[in-house]
Parts: sequence; structure tokens; C-alpha cells
Amino acid sequence: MSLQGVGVLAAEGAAEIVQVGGWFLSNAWIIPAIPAASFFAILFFGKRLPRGGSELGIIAVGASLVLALCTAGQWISTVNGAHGAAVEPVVNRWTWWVAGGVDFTIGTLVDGLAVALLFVVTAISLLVHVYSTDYVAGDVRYTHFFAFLSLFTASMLFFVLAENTIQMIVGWELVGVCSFVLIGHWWEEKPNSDAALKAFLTNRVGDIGLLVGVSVLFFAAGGTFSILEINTRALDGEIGHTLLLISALCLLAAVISKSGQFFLHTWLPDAMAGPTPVSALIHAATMVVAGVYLVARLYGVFFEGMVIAGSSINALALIGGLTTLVGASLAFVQNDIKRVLAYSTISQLGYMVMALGVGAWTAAIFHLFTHAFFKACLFLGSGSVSHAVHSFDMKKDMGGLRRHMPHTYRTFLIASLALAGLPPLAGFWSKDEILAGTGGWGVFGGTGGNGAYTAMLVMGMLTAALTAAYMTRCVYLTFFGRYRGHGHPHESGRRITVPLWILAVFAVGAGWTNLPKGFQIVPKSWTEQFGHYVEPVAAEHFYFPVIAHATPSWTLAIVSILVVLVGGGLAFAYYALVDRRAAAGGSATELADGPTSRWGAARLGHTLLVQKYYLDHLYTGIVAKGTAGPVARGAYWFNQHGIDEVVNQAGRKALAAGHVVYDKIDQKVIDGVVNTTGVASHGAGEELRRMQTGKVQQYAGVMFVASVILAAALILVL
Amino acid sequence: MLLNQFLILSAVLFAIGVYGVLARRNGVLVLMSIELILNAVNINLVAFGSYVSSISGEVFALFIITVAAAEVGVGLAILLLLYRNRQSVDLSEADLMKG
Amino acid sequence: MTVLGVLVAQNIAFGVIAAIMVFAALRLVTTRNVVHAALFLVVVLGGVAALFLLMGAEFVGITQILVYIGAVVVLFLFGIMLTRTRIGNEEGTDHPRRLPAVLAAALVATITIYAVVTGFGDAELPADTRTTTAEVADSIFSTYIVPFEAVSVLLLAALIGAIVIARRN
Amino acid sequence: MDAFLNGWGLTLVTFVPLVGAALVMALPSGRELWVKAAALGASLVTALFAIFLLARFSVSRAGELQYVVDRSWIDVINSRYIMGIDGISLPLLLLTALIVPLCIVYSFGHFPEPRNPKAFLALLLVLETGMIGTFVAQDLILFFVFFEVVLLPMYFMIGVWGGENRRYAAIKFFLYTLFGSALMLVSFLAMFFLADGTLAGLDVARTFDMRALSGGATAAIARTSQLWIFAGMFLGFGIKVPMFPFHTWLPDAHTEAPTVGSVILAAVLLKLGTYGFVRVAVPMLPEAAAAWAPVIGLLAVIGIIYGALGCLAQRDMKRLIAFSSVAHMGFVMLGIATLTPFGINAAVFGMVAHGLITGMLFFLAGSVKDRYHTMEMSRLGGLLQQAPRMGWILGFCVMASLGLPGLAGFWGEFPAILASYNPAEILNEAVFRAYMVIAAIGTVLAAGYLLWMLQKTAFGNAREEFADSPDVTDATPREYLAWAPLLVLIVVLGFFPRLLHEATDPAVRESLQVEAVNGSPGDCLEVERGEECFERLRRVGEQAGSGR
Repeated sequence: MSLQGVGVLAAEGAAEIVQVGGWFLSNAWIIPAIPAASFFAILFFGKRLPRGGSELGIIAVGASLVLALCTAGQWISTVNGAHGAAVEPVVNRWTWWVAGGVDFTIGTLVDGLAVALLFVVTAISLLVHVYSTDYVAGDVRYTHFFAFLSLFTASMLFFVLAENTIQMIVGWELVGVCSFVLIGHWWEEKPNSDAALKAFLTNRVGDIGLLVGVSVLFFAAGGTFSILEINTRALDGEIGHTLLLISALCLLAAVISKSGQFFLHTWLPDAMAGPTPVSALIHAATMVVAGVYLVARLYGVFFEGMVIAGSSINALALIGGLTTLVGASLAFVQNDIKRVLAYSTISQLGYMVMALGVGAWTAAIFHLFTHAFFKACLFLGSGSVSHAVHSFDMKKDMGGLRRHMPHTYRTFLIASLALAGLPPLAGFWSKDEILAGTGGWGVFGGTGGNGAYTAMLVMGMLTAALTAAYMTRCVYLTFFGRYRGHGHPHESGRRITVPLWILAVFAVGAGWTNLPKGFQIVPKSWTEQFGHYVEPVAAEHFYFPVIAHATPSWTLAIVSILVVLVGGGLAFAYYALVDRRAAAGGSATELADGPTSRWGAARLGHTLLVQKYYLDHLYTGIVAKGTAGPVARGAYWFNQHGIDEVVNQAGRKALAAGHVVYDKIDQKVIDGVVNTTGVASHGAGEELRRMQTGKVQQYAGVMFVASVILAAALILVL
Repeated sequence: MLLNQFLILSAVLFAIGVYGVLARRNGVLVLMSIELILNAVNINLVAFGSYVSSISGEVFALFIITVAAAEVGVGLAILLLLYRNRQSVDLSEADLMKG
Repeated sequence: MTVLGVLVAQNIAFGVIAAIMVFAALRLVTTRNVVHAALFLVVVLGGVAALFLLMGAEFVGITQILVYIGAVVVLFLFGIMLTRTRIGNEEGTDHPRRLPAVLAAALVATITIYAVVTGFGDAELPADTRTTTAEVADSIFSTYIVPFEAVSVLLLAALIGAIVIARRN
Repeated sequence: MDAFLNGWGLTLVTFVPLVGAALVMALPSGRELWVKAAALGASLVTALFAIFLLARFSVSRAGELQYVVDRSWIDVINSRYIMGIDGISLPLLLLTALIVPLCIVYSFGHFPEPRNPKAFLALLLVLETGMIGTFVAQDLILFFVFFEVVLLPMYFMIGVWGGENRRYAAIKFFLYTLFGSALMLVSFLAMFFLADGTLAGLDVARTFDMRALSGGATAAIARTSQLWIFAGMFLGFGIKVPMFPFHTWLPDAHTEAPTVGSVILAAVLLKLGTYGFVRVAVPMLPEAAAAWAPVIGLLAVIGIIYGALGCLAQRDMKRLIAFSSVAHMGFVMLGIATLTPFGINAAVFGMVAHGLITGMLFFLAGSVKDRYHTMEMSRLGGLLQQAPRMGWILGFCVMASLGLPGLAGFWGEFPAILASYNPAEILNEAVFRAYMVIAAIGTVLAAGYLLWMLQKTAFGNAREEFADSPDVTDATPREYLAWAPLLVLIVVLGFFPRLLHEATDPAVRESLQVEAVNGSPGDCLEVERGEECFERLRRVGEQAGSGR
């Protein structure tokens, strides 16, 4: 591979755009390369190492984390040095291959967004690695597990650093295949491999959109895969709006499947079949945020294609908004603790996509950032719980665990509160910023935003209440009441609790990196730090659109806090009642005369939720079974009885015709070659003899017809 | 005379011969139809020979007559043998070669 | 007679012979009576001989009559008698399904006629196409001597072969 | 060395296997070891020559034919013994030279009934001569001869060493392909009579010289005739590919063929068809190709979806893999149908990638059959448990086959999709964009059936009936030896697609842009109203012809 060029993007507005360099920034390729190398190392030598290869994985990801931190530091100092001017992303690009006049390049693109993700991915991955050494200890495929954790991390880092859309596809698919392997880690059980298949196939459905979208963008942008150029051209109006809309919609399909957005989210809860650390990694840092990252990366395309500025609804925001509600409502009826968290992830990803859809780019990335920590904490916490009770069923096997597992309980509670969005925990700040970003809050005062997305605000608020309520339910069922499982649960070891505490600290503090501007309690220089370093400053001919920023409003913040309190409070009140009844001998998990038993409508709603809006039936029962069943069988039937029958019918006559041919070739070949090959020719002769139909006249007829056709062909053509 | 009138006649006879070869079950009749085909070819040869004023066409026709005689001889001998063994010259029954 | 007159006469003769031949040929492949078929064959072969004469190929025409009508047809009649095929109408001379055969024959006819018509349009035969036996003999014994010998061997082989095949045991 | 290679290299690489076959047959059949050694030796010598050819191949001139041999052969029909390779032939030549020794190594332990290694190996070597000859021939008659030589050994391989229904499969394979080649031969003859070699700088008008025919000689042919000629080749090559709806011989042939036969069938034989399109049909008759391209594209995408659906309906593992070939070759044909250098590059890459990956899958299927004595997927399962390494290799190949980026399959698939967004100017964009979307849907189905197969065979616990079977072992050293080169190449080509594209790209461009006396027909492909452009070229050609 030859080094073609370093950091070149034609910068017309050079006066305003600062070009930067720096060893870590321009050598960022090392960050994914280390875990990739460790994948091969673990795969080939892992079993011979004293700790089965896990130490290699931890060292590799740790090294990546250090490098990511160094990169981040260098980026921060660069931005500081730019004094508010737009900073050119650091691009390194090599020619990968060339064919038919199309250059495929490979390289890295480092900017604030990439740096933020690098940190999140490596940090979470490291903690998950450490956690896994305890969690999957003794597993039959311990080494493989760590090998693929490494590859998973490497793929995601590769995706994050992608310089062009082709690389994004590569990273995207590699992430998908790693998730397939890891979800299906315990493939002996059919449900697990089913879940893995479902995850991969659902993602493949979205990949249609990705492949088509990237192709359309490539040609629309005048033959380039470069993310920066595509964005720049989209924003400069060089690409027609229709093409942008088409490609944005295609890419949205990819996002919907990858990030578990509404109507293709069904694979995500099933993916809980994988080991818990994998779930944490998928949900917090690697797999599902890829979709969000894709939108954020190609934001120019989406911004122009979806006309985000100045409208009040668009596909991105609508899908995101619906997803928040669907996810949150489904989280209510789950008994499996990991499934509650899975649906909560769906709902939170909906927030992010919605934020991107309404133009609150920074808020979306900020939420991605904070969510990664508290969701990882929640997943690892649930894993710790299941480690103790050997089950994931909250109703049957949990309850009252706060006394047995104090560390898990405390971290889980902190993360839950962060997820619910109570100040001053991380979730509050990011969620609030999204709600503000909808711009649909005229009633609450305040200005800014890219449009009046009132519907999105309402959905966001509703979800906030639901989130608080279902997390209350989850925490209650797991840690309060009396213990309903078997045996004596006990707290997990240090390799599990230490990561939990680290994550809990982040779940508290991550939100403080981007305090809103109007938050007068702290010095002004402390506010909006995250946005300052991550969000590119817009400039002429630049890859990032000019987006409006909403000014936060106290009213909105207070209303959202109230909504959360009401939601959580109602749930708490319900379970307090349950508790009292349980003391009197009732069920410890639900009211005997709850709303579902009293109102038909509620029961109907409950059934609808338990059946997951029947989407799974639609996909698995109708689409997948239909394709693999009747449609495929039909096609095959057609093949055997349609096309092949024609062939066979022709063949029956032609067999005889073939004879004339055979007799000639047969004679020559048997005399020439096969006679001397002994048994072979005997076998062949045996075969050939049986091919004779014996009807001389049939041979003759076919011979006549065949020769006439040949003659006709010659006559007609010549 | 047009060359074509001979050629077309020959084509018609040839086609009739083809029909005979395919439609007849009696071996003797099939052999007769083959004679028809051969004669059609002979007409062609002689006609072309005249057309290009060459003697070769006739010589070839003579050869074909000879070969046809030989063919009939051997063909009828085979039919005799067939008849002797099966008491029939029905070709549709003679499918010993069937695998 | 003028040249034109000769031509007219030739054409009329051709038309009559051709009609008879086609009729006889059709009967040949459709009649149920085997002996009739042999006799129709005689008609066709005679027609062919007549055509040869018409084209000025005397020697070939004579040979045609001698070999075919004199030898081949007699051979056929012997064959019919030896195989004791019933003389007279009988069942089972034809296949029950003849349509494929008709189609095949029609296809053959169509293609060949198409090729001939497009290929030779209205090419005329030369006015005088007569050849003498001497010319034929010259040709056979000089240019075509090797094929001639080969055919002789073939005839011998066929003779012996026929005897060997037809001989009892 | 160079002089030697230039004069003799291609002839040797083509006929050494044939000599080997003769040698193998001359050896006494009792000495099985000698027979094996001779066969392996011959194929290795061939591979060695292929490597020499690669080493001395000038990549910077990959667009031109190299090592050209041009001797008189059949003067009556101006057919000459012309051989030469360029960047398109080279990878396929190397693929063949690689696959055959691997097959021989693999078959050492797996001779199917009725064994007879002598005949089996001899046939394999004859097959190699046919395949290599097809890729290096530069004269249509020579090409045709080699193309047909391939048929026979394959026919016997299926018919003698095949499965239960081998008779039917073998004869179907033979007749089907023979039917196609008959029409193809008619097309070749038609080109011989109609083309004018002087337009391409030859002394004679009638020629089978492929260089001349793709270099402008065919400009003398009227449009209608071109369409017919292309149709004949289309059938001949399309059956070999196989394209929908001419594919029905393939599943039967694959299912019944012995493992090695399937591998060669998938890895090389199918490529003869696509190679024919790339080398013969498209460059020689660009105008007809442009007229037919929408049909080819349509059949290609139907094949993609249809093949995938066919796979989903299978219960037999080997038959499933066979059907997947229909789908994969659909991508290759779609790339060719775009008539752009990029698309055809993608197609050539797809050919090599499919050869490696599907060949590997058939090896695995054969090994599974050796162990379980069945291909019924409902009876298989737990391969990962009983033979973990084999299971992983199967998983790897499945991933490669479904087009995972980073492995070879992806670079055949995605570029074909990309190319069909923007086909040659002469073609209708809207139609090809529709094809693109359908092809993209095909990738989902591909993932569906391949993973389903993986799940059925590799996942789960070992079946009771095979749990204690002594036959079920992990991969043997011999299998590793046969597989390792393929696996390595799948990864290497996935990471460095340029290894292939550096050779193919100039050759593909050259094949589309040959400069003839009267201008380049390939340029007309990139003109909006290309028919008029071709018409103009033809007039220029006629003038050049009449001025002579």
C-alpha cells in the first residue's frame, strides 16, 4: 500500500478552517489495529496462555484506551488552539484498490465525534473485559469469547474511524458478524442460535438500505466515498434534493435495523440470549450505537435530505419518537431483567435518533455518551444479579436482593436514577438537552431549535414518565420485597463490582461534561464543554451543517423533573401497595385486582404489549417463515416442475438424440481413452448401456430435427 | 429448366422419406423410405452437376446407387435375422438396446 | 422444334414426372399393403431415372433402372416374402402416433425449400446438359479411382456381411 | 528463461497435465502410490509453470496479451494456434492451477466408490488441460475445443463416481452444456463468415483470431446478425454459468458429483461461462451486448433471488450450496451486464472469489458427508461440538460466502451492486437501478440461507445417531493441507483486493476499449445514443473495406 496523501480536503474557506496534525491524531489507525491483532493472537495462541487469552484482550483494549485518551487530549488542545474557528478533521488516506476508474481508499477520520466514541468504546470495552474474566470463567469457549470481544471492539473502532462510506460498511458488517458470534455464544441451545440468526438477518435487512444508500451517495456526490466530501457537497447544494432524500431514507433503513428502531427492533431483546457482558457491550458502546453514529457522521446528508431545519416533522424524528414510546411501553411487561433493559435501550436509542431528527446533534451524541455508561452499568449489574441467583426472571427468582448484594444494588440504583433522568445524574442533562432541542416548547418559554417539533417533545415527555415508572418496577422487583429464588445469593467478586462502581461514577458525573449554558450555578467555562469539543464549528464549504442551538429553559427542566417524579412515584405507590398486600399473603409481584384484571381495555393493552405489538409474529411467523416456507418451496416447486420439467421433457426426447452424439463420442472415447482405463470404462459403459432407450426411430427423429435446427441456424444467421 | 424445380422436388421427396422413416413400423417399409431419401439426394447431385457443368455429380450419384444397393442388402439381411428370431419385423418391438 | 419448344416440352415432361413421383412417394409411405408399397417404390425410382435422363445423365439413368428396379426392388420383394409379411392390407405397418413424424418432415421440407429458394432463386440449368458414358467412365477411372475401389470393397463386404447375417446359424 | 516462457510457457502449462494423465494411465494400476505421486507431480509442475508465468508477468502491461504464441494450425479455416494471457486470464489460470493440486491432495484419502484412483486422477488432469486451455486460447476454434474437452472428464466423473442418481445428473449436465455449445459453435462460425479481419489489421477477412475479432473485425457485421450471434453465445455461455432459467443442470450435477468434481465444477467450470462473456461475447460484439444487457441483467437478478429461494427450500446441504452458486453467479452476471469497466472488474473478482469460497464449501460438504454419510440437514447438527475446527472453518466460509467485508466474497458482491447503479451510458439507468435494489435484497436472502445451513449443521448438540460414531473426527492433516491455501487466499483477497484488480483492471479496460481501424466500439457504450455511434462505426468500416 502506498501512502497517497495526508489530511487533504480542499478548504476554500481556509481562513476560517484550522488544519491540525499531531501524532496521535494522524496515527489513529493503531487504535483499532491493536485489538484486531489481539483477536488473531488470542485465536491462535490464547489456549496456551495461563489465563486463556483474556489477559491479551485486556492489555490490547487497555492500550487502545490509553491511545484514545491521548488522541482525545491532542484533539482538545487543538480545539483550544483554534480559538473558536472551525477545525479541520484529521484525515489520513491511502489507496486501497482501484478498479474501473473508481478509487477505494482506506484511512482514518478523526474529529471530536470520533474521539468521543473512541473513548466510550474503549472504556466500556475494557470494563466489560475485566468483568467477563469473572462472569464467563470456566466457560467451554472462554478463549473464543475473548477473541471475539477483541474483534468486536476492533470492528467498532474501525467503524468509528472510518474515513469513507466503504469503510463504514466494512465496520458495520464486521460488528454485525461479531454480534452474531457472541449472541450465539452458547449455540448448543437452539433459542440462542435462533436469536443470533435473527439479529444478523434483521441487520442484513437494513444493510440493503446501507448498500443502496452508499451506492446512491457515491454517484450523487460525483464519485467519492469520502464522508467529508459527501457531507460538504450535500451541504453546498451540489447534490439534488431528491437523491439526498432517497439516500437518507435508505440509510435510515440501515439505522432502523442496526440501532433497533421501531419496527425492526425485535432482534434486540432476543439478543439477550448472549452472555450478559456481550449485551452490555452491544447496548452501550458497540453495536447499536453504530446506527446513531452513522446518522451523526453523514449528518450533512440527513440534514439536507430530511430538511431538518425549519420543519416540524421528518422521518428520522418520527421513527425516533415512536421508538422511544414503543420501547418504553414494552419494557413494562417484561419479567426478564435483561429484556427490560433491552427495551429501555431501544427507547433510549429512540431518543438519540429523535434528537438527530430534530437537529439537536450535540444532544444526541451527548446522550449516547452518558447512556453508554449507565446502561453498561445496568447490564453488568443485572449480570451480577443473575450470577447470584442463576436466573434472569425478576418475578420468580429475585426480590429483596438489596440486603444480599449491596454493591450491585447501589450501583444499579444509581444507574437507574440516571436513566430515569433525575438531576444531577448523567441522564438528566442529556435527556433535557434533547427535549429542549425539539424546539417544540413554546409553552415553556425559551428560544432556538431547528424547528417546532412539538410532537417529538410530547413523545419525549411521555417516555420520560414511562422510563421512570418501569425502572422503578425493575428495581423494586429485583431488590425490594422478599427473596423469591432458591439458595442464598451473595455479592459478586471484585472483578465484577469494581467495574460496576467505575461505571456508576460515570453515570453520575458524565452529565457534568455538558452542563447547559444557562446553568448559572457553575462558572461559565464549565458549561457545554462536551459540545465545544465534539460539535464541529460550522464554516463555509464545510462538512457540518449550520445547526441552531436551543437555549435551555428552567421551566422545561422543572416540568420534566416533575414528569419523572410522577411516573416513578406512581409505580412506587403501586408496588408499595403490592408490598402491603404481600405482607398479608398476596402475590409479591403484582396486584390481584390490578387494572388489567378490572378493565378490558387495560387487559387488551397488556396483551398487546406482552405480544410485543405482534411484530415478532409478523416477522418470524409471516415474513421469515413465509419466505423460507411457501415462497421458497413454491419457487423450488416451480423449479422442479416448471423449468426442470420442460428440461426433462425435452431431455427425454433429447436423451435419444444425445445417443447419436454419445454413440460417436462413446465409440471414440472408449476406444481412445476409457477402454484402457479398465474399471472406469467398464462402469461408464455400464452406465451408457442403460441410457439407451432402444427406439431407433426416436433417435432418427431427433437427429433429423436437430440437424434441421442447426441448418436453420446457419441459414438464418449467415 | 430451372435448377430449383429439381431441388424442390428433391426436397419434397426427402421430406416424404423422412416421414416414412419416422412413421413406419415395418422394417421393410422403413428401408424403402430410406431408398426414397437416397434418391432425393441423387436428384440433387445430378442437378447440381448439370448446373455447374461437372461430371462429378453423376459420379457421386453412381456411388450412392452402389452404396444404396449394399445398404439394402445388409438391411434386409438384418431384418431376416430379426424375423427369424422374433417372428416380426416391427421395429417398435426391437428395443433390445434399451438400457 | 425450336430451342424454346424443347424447353417447353422438357418442362411439361418434368411437371408430369414430378407429379407422378410425389403421388407415388406419398402412397409409398402411407399404404398399408407392403407389396403395393414396393410397387410404388418402383414408380418413384422410375421417375428418378426419367429425371436423370431429362437432365442428360444417360448413364446414371440407365444404371438407376438396372440397379434399382432390377435388383433392389426384387430384393425388397424377396425380403417381403421371406419375412412372410402378409401380402395385402394389414394393421401395424405404421406407428399409432404419426403427428411428430409429420411435423419433422414438414420442418425438413420447410427449411430445405427455404434454403433452396433463397439460395438459387431463378438459376437456369444450361441448355445442353448431356454427358456421355465415356466422360463418366473417364472420370471414374481417373479422378475417382480410389473411391471407386473403396466402393467395390464395400460391396464385397456388404455381400459377405449379408450372407453371414442371414445365414442360419 | 523469459524467452523460454514466452515461447513455451503457455503451451507447457496447458499440456503438462495431459502428459501427466498419459503417464498416470501408463503406470500399473496396482501401484497406487506411484499413480498418486505422478498425478500430484504433474499438477504441481503445472502450478510451478503457472507461478513462473505469474512471476514474469508484467503487471504494468496487464492490458495486453503476454506470452503470445501464434502458429499456423488449421489453415483451411484460418484457424491458428494462438495462446496468450492478459490480466483477466491470469487470475483464472492461477486459480485452476491451484485448485487441481488441492483436489488431488484432498482426494488421496477420499476416493469415492468405485475408487480406481488411476482413472480418477487421469480424468482430473485431462480436465485441467481443458480448463487451462480455455483460459489461454486466443483463437475461437482452439477455445471451443478446450471448452468442450472439459465436458467429458466431468461427465465421467459424475457418471462413474457420483451419487445415487448419477446417471440422470451426468447426462443432464452433458446434454445441456452440449446443446449450448452447439449454438455457440454456430455463432462462432457465423462470426467467421461475417466478420472482416482486415478491419483489425489482418491480411485475411475470415478469421477466428480472438484478438482481431475483439479488435474491430466484427464492425462489419450488421446489427441484426450481431444480435443473433450474441444470442447463440449467450445460450452457450449462459448455460455454463449457469444463468436462470438454464440452471437446472447445476444442482443435480453438484449433488451427484463426487466432492472433487463439485469443487472443480464450482471453482473453475462455471467460470468458463462467465469468462466467455468477458472475453468473447462482450468485447467482440459490444453493440449486441448493449442490446442484450438488460435481459442479462434481468436474468441475473432473477437468478439471485430465485437461487436464494431455491436454497431455502433445500434439505440437502450439498444441493443448497449448489443452488447458492446460481445466486452468486447472478452477481457476477449483473456486473458483466453493466458493461462498465468497474462492473466487469467486479465480475472477474466475483468469479475468483466464488471459486475460492464455494470450492471450499464443497470441500467441507464432502468432508461432512464422509463423516456422517448423509447430507440431510435435518439429521446433521453439532458439527462444532464434534469437529470444532471443521465447524469454525465452515462458519468462516459461510461468512465469506454471504459477503462479509474483509473477506473475498464482499468485493465481488458490493461492487456489482454499485456498478449497476451507474451502468454504461447506452443502457437504461432506471432499469439497472431496479436491478440494484433487487440484488441488494438478494444479499439478505443469502445471509438467510447460509446462516440457516450453518445453524442446522454446526450448531446445537451432536445428534444421538452420530454421537459415538468413530467416523466423526476433526479435520485431518490432509484436509488442512488442501484447505489452507484457499482459506488464506479468501482472507488475503478480502484485505488486498488490489492484488487482483491491478491485473484485471487494465485488461478489462483494454477489452472494452480496443482501438480498431475505424475507432473503438467500446467508446460507443459510453454514449447516450450508442446505437447511432455503432452505426457510424459500421459505415466507416464499410468504407475502409471498400477502399481496399
